[in-house]
Amino acid sequence: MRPENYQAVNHPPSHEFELNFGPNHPGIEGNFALKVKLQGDIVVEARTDAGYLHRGFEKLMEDRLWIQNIALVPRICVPDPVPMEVCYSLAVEDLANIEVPERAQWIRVLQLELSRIAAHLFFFGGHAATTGMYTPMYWGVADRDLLLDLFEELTGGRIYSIYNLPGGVRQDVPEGFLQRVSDTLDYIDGRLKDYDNLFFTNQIFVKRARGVGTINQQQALDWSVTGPNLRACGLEFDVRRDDPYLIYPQLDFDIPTEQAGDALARTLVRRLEMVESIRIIRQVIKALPDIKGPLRTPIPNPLAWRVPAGESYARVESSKGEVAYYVVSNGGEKPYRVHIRGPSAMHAVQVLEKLAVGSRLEDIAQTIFSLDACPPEVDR
Amino acid sequence: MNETFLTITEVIMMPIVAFIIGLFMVLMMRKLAARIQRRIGPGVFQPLYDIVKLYGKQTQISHGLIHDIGIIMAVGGYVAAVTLLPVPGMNGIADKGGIITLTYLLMVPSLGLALGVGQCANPNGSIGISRALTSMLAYDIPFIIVIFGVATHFSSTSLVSIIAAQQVGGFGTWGISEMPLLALAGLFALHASLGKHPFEIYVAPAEIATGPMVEMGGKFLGGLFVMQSFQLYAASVLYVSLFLGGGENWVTFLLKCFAVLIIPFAIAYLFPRYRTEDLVRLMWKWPVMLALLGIAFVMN
Amino acid sequence: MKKSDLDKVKIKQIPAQKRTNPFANVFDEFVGFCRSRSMFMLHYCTGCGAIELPPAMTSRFDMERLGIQPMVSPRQADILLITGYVSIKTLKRVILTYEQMAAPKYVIGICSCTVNGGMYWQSYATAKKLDEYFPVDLYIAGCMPRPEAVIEGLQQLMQKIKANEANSWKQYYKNYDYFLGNQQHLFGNNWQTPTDVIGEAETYQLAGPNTLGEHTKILQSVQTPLKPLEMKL
Amino acid sequence: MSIAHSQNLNVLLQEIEGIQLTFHNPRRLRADIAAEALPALLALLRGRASYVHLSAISCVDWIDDNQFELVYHLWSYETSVLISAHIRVPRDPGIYLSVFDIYTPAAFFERDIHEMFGLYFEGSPDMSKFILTEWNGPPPMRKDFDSEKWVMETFSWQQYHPDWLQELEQQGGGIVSTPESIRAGNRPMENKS
Amino acid sequence: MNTLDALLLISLLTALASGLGQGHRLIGWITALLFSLQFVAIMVMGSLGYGGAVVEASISLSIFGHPVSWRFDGLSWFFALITIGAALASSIFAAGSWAEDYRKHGGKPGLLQFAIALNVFTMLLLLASGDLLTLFIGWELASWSSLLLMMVAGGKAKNFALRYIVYATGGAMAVLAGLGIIFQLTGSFAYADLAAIAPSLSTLQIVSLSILFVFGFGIKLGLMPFHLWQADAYAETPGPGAAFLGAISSRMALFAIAVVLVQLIGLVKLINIEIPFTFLSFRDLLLWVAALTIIFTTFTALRQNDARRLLAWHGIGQGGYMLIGILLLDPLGSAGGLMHIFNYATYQAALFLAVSAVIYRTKTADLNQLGGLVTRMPLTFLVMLIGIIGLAGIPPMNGFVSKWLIYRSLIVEGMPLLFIATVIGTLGTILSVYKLIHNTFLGQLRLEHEQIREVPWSMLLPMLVLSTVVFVTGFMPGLVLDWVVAAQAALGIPQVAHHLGGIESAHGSLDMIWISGVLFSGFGIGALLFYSGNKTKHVHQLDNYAGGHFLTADTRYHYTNNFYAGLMHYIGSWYRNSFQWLESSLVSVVSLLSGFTQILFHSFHPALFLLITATLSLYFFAG
Repeated sequence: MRPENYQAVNHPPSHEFELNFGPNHPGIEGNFALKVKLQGDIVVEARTDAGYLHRGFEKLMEDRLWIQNIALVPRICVPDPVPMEVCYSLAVEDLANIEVPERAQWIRVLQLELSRIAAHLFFFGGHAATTGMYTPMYWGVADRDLLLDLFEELTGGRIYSIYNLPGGVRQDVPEGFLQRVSDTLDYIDGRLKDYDNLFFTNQIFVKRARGVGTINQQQALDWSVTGPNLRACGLEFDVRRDDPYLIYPQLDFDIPTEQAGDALARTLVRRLEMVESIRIIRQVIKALPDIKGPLRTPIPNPLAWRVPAGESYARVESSKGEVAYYVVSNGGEKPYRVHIRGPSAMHAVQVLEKLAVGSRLEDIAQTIFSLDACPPEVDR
Repeated sequence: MNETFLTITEVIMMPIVAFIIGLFMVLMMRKLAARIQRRIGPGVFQPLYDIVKLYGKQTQISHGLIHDIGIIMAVGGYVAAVTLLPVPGMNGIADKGGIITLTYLLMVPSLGLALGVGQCANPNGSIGISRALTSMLAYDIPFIIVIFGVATHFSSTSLVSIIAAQQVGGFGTWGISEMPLLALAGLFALHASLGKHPFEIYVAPAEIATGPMVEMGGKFLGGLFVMQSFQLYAASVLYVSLFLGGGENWVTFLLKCFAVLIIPFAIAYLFPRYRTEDLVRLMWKWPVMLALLGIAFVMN
Repeated sequence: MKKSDLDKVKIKQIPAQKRTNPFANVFDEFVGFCRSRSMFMLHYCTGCGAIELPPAMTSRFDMERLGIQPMVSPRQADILLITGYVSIKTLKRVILTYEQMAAPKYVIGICSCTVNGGMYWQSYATAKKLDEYFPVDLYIAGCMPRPEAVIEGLQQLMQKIKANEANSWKQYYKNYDYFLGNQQHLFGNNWQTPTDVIGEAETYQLAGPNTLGEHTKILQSVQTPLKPLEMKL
Repeated sequence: MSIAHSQNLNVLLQEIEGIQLTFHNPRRLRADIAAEALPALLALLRGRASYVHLSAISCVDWIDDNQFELVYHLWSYETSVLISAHIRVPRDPGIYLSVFDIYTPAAFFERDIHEMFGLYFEGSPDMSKFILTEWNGPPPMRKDFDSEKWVMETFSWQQYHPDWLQELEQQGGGIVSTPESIRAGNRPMENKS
Repeated sequence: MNTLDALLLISLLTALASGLGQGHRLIGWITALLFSLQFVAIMVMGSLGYGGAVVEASISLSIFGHPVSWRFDGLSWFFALITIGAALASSIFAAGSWAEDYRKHGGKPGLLQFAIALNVFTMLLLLASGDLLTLFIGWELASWSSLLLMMVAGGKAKNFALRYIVYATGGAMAVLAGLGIIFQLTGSFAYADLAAIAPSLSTLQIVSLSILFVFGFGIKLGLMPFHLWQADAYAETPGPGAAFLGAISSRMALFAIAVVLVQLIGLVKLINIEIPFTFLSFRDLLLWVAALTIIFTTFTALRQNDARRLLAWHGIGQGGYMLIGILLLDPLGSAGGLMHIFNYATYQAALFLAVSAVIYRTKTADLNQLGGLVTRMPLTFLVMLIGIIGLAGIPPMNGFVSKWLIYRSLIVEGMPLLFIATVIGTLGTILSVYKLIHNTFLGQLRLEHEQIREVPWSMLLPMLVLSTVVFVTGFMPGLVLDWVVAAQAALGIPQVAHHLGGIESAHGSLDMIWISGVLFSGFGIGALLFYSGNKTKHVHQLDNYAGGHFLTADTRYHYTNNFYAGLMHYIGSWYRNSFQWLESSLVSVVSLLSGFTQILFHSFHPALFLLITATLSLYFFAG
């Protein structure tokens, strides 16, 4: 099976030429491809090409136990894996009618928000690098590493924690952990000023990002844009507040929005979200010591656990947008069907194809990165 | 005869010296970047290792003869150009060319590179070259005004006499203290000619996958690395010769050369790159304005 | 073609060769040292392990102090880091990329998936054993290996290169038939990359007895000739 | 709020014939309707009931019933209720209508379902391969496609037999389960117990 | 019978032979042979190029009682050498396979040869003019014979040629009017008489004379507002004809300007005339017209998508350099201007021939439909490479030397803005010539061009000889500078101090032998370094980086259209706003005028019409 043909053909007299962005290209996020046809430096046609990271998760999950799948799901979005675990757990808990202990819920929120900050730091780095600015990338990734250290301490894994199980979380926070989280947050809070100077208010960056890949509100709704990308268009929608899960209703946080809907607005929204996440985590740090109780609702022998037949649709707000799991059980030891709705599936395919057409070659990479698409969510 | 022999010796020596200094300039650039990015950065001989490794590659993929010739021209053009740049004790053929010749000789490597990249039939490369030529058009205009101002001020186009004129009265007669506006405009042009951020439009990895370098591997890329060290050397020595009084001796000369480069390097890692037209707009606005003002002062 | 036939082909380590001229030896050692101290890795995130490369590259672990830099196009790169599982679609690109890289080239399989399929062993979409399709110098196991492990692995590779032992790329030329056979088994018989591996092997005297075989015959029978455009007068 | 609203919604939804509504919880409403009525329902929800957000289209292969179940998850930002509209279409010939003209994002999900399940959507803008461009087998998400069997036929495995491991195995240690034994249904834990 | 007689006679013979024997198969070669005889004749007169005595033709006539005579001096010889050289190259190119191909496609190669021969003859007459009357006669003959050359192709070319002749007629009127004024003042057409009264002319007279002559001759040169006819007319002429036209034809205007304005009236006077309300002198105005010609046409060339038009537009711009050089009047600048005529002719002819060779093989000059030809036509590529390096004025080719002289002179004269303008022109040239060579020879080879081969030797020979000249005179500019000095002497300008390698001066000199030597040893070192690496393996174009993707044969992977897209985002709007406005307004004015003239032209007998106009203008200026 040959991927392409080498049989020479006559090219029609045309002024267009093709460029492949990816899969091996610094202008594309991860293993993903965008084929563009250009006239001069204006894109006249854009086609995404996905599947480079396809592992058939949904098929694999049908073949594994309910509990085994916990190890599988974080791999669907590598930069921000925690929402995947939580969302799957929420769906299964909903199916099995398990009540999650309150303390576990607070810890989940702590982990979710830490993961959001880490993902956003990673995003800034990538976005800065598309404009040729590597210093924020070096700083951002290094600062993210401090958060990964926290993950490691809490869960044992830097990236994939496999920490959230249906019913609760795996273990309690270690001693002194909350203090260390607090210190790290102080550090990152302090660093944000540097990032502002270096990156967010950098005149050249602002000039380059303004007006790139603009989505208006109607388009955003029509194209099912979610998450920060939606909020960058001035629409104040957030699954955490509109379709609340865990203990988010008890927390006090704002939903930052921007009006412009362009790459700059999308970046700034994420910048503001980091502050909100820090706020949330501070509340968790304050409240968590007073919340006692078990960490898990015990489930029957996990290796022979039959979840009652039914279906459940769970949604979680990840750093990319709305993550949703549609889980169907036929009462067996394994899920009958799991459908994963990654937010990037919308952003990286339909939205990107539409935004790319008519844009400049200079701005393609920026458009891709500002949407903060995560290709494995497309491919699954 | 003796004079010719001496000149030939200098012509052989100067590229070697330039290459060694250039390697250290590359090292300084990478170290400075690392420091700004809170890293340690490469070891002292890293630039040399890179070049030796690239030349030592076993398979060398070429897209044709012009691809080869392009790299030869790119390296050779710089080897020739540095012999026109007087350094302490060695004038080379500086009195046989002058700045105008040097300016145009410095275009030979770009042309060679452009030809080589063109042969690769990769649009990334071609776009890179089109951007490189555009940025050349952008920064050469202020640069050429600066050259005009300096040549008028010293009423000579020969670098040897320009340097000699500057060294007469120490700092007071340096180009930078007599023509500060031109020196500033020249610094802009120098920065842009190095192709560092925010003027790095033609490498632009995220846009055109390092542009001209995209099909260059092995000794082709090695040639580009050699070229880069020559480029840094040529740019800084030219600036030092025009504005900082050239080199009285090797110590001050090297100090000046490296000091000149610190400014663009320190700026480079704090900014993203411009769009092409923004670069042209910037270069045609501020440096040109400064340089024209400078000329107005020089000519009165 | 049967798989069992393929398995029979044994791949021998190619021993480090020394030249008779002592100066040439010193020169070779110097070049080898430079190779080990300057490794350009390809900027290609094939799988999820790539998430640990930015930390390894950036301020905290700083690969550049070891002379390791990311590079964009395969022509410029020395190391191909296979960061995790490779789906079949990616595998084709990886093979193309590998063939486009200039030798000496080194492959590091990062993450358990590259060794034996890892946790996707059941998946219809991912390739399982990476070294069936092209030679791998080094595996770094883990899911996913930490940046320290990645750097440790790279340092091991540096030692191997310095000792002139990292010669797996020669195997690709010498046993091209075997690797091509495995590729054909997975991709079908009309699989062809635009690169001319056999021609390269002949140009650089890297061809061995196993370079050509039944699989290359299949290739030559189906391939569209992609000869370089030579200058004609 | 959602309860009050759901009264209005109920009235509205009664316009669709044969609709069955079940509240799973206050924010999850399940609607079972006939396949023919779905476009009308979606048009109604989008046009008159602020359900602008198509969260996902899921497909479930009920191989025993020889049917595909399609689930359209719709979300209203105003009422904060997620309606999951369930329809069933026969597995053969596996053709259904596209709702691309009502919800733009449907194009992606329909393309994905076509690729993974082989269910064709008439009127969808692009039904060409997307993720599985280099896959020649049957649609892999169908229940009758055995991924593991295919893998066993296609791939070979790394030999894990260092000497020390062989010694351990002779003593009855090491990994006692193989992919084959797992496929046969005996899991390692159960083996031990 | 002296050598000048012989030269003119052979030239006439060439024209007659090629005119009479048009249908003959071998007429191309016969013409080429006769051209080489002319070349020998001009070489025999070689002493002129080294300051030899003026050669007078033995024939002299008397028209209306005014003696007319022909003679050759250093300047005429210099121009004649270029003319005959260009004609010889074009003629050889057009003689062999090109002619057969051209005939097969319905062209008349014999007619083309005849047109070239006629052009050469009339231009020689012009160059040999010994007084103003012969100058005018020669001028008119040359104009009309170039019309013939432009019309050879027929079709669209006819329209462009007609556009040209409308302009040219206008120019001729102006020249005639100028002559009328001079005749009124001196009562004769002799050079000496004009030179004698020149110091006593009033400012108004000088200004009106200069305007008339610069306008009259400048139209042929393609000076700024009157440049629109040239590119189209030249580009549509069949290849070798275009090479000849592009190389030398419009330079006749420079000859005329040099003779009348510089030699006779005296440029110093123009410098002393201030234009009211500005800081400019009258000469500065002319310099600025030339500078704007350089910039506008060069950047128009940047936008062209047709190789021939791109070159033709550059031809106009390069004329600006020569005019600037000559008008600068100091030894360096005028030497640069004069030398640029020679240099330009060599590489422009080479470039036009190379483009013709590409057209001969591919049947298209559309830069969007070519590419990758370097592997198929390497020698043509080499010719074009040398040509574009010359055209862009980069060392070591000859274009650099003449431009260097002009820059140097502008620095010495203290003219920063003009200096910047010329450099902007050069930079624009670099951009557009790279586009030319990239889109034609580099990049992806199209399938329909897979099988083409290098052009035959009859076509390669003139190209290679021309590019050798480009290189050798760049390496040893002293060869040409000798002739330039003779021409300067003939014009009465101070002569430049030079040696074989270039210029010697106290404030910055140029030694091309050293520079080329060092450059080539640099290349040698580069090659040494390069070949110290392992040997290269050539690969197919599809074995290329495409973002890790497989490149397909049906992918168009050649970046050609809107090559400087980034730049155009900035200056593209200037084109739209200013260039196009200028063009459209000029076109409408011209079309109005030409329509008006055409009506007159058609309703009267042409000769009568000319006579009437001439009389009217004579009356107007004299009375």
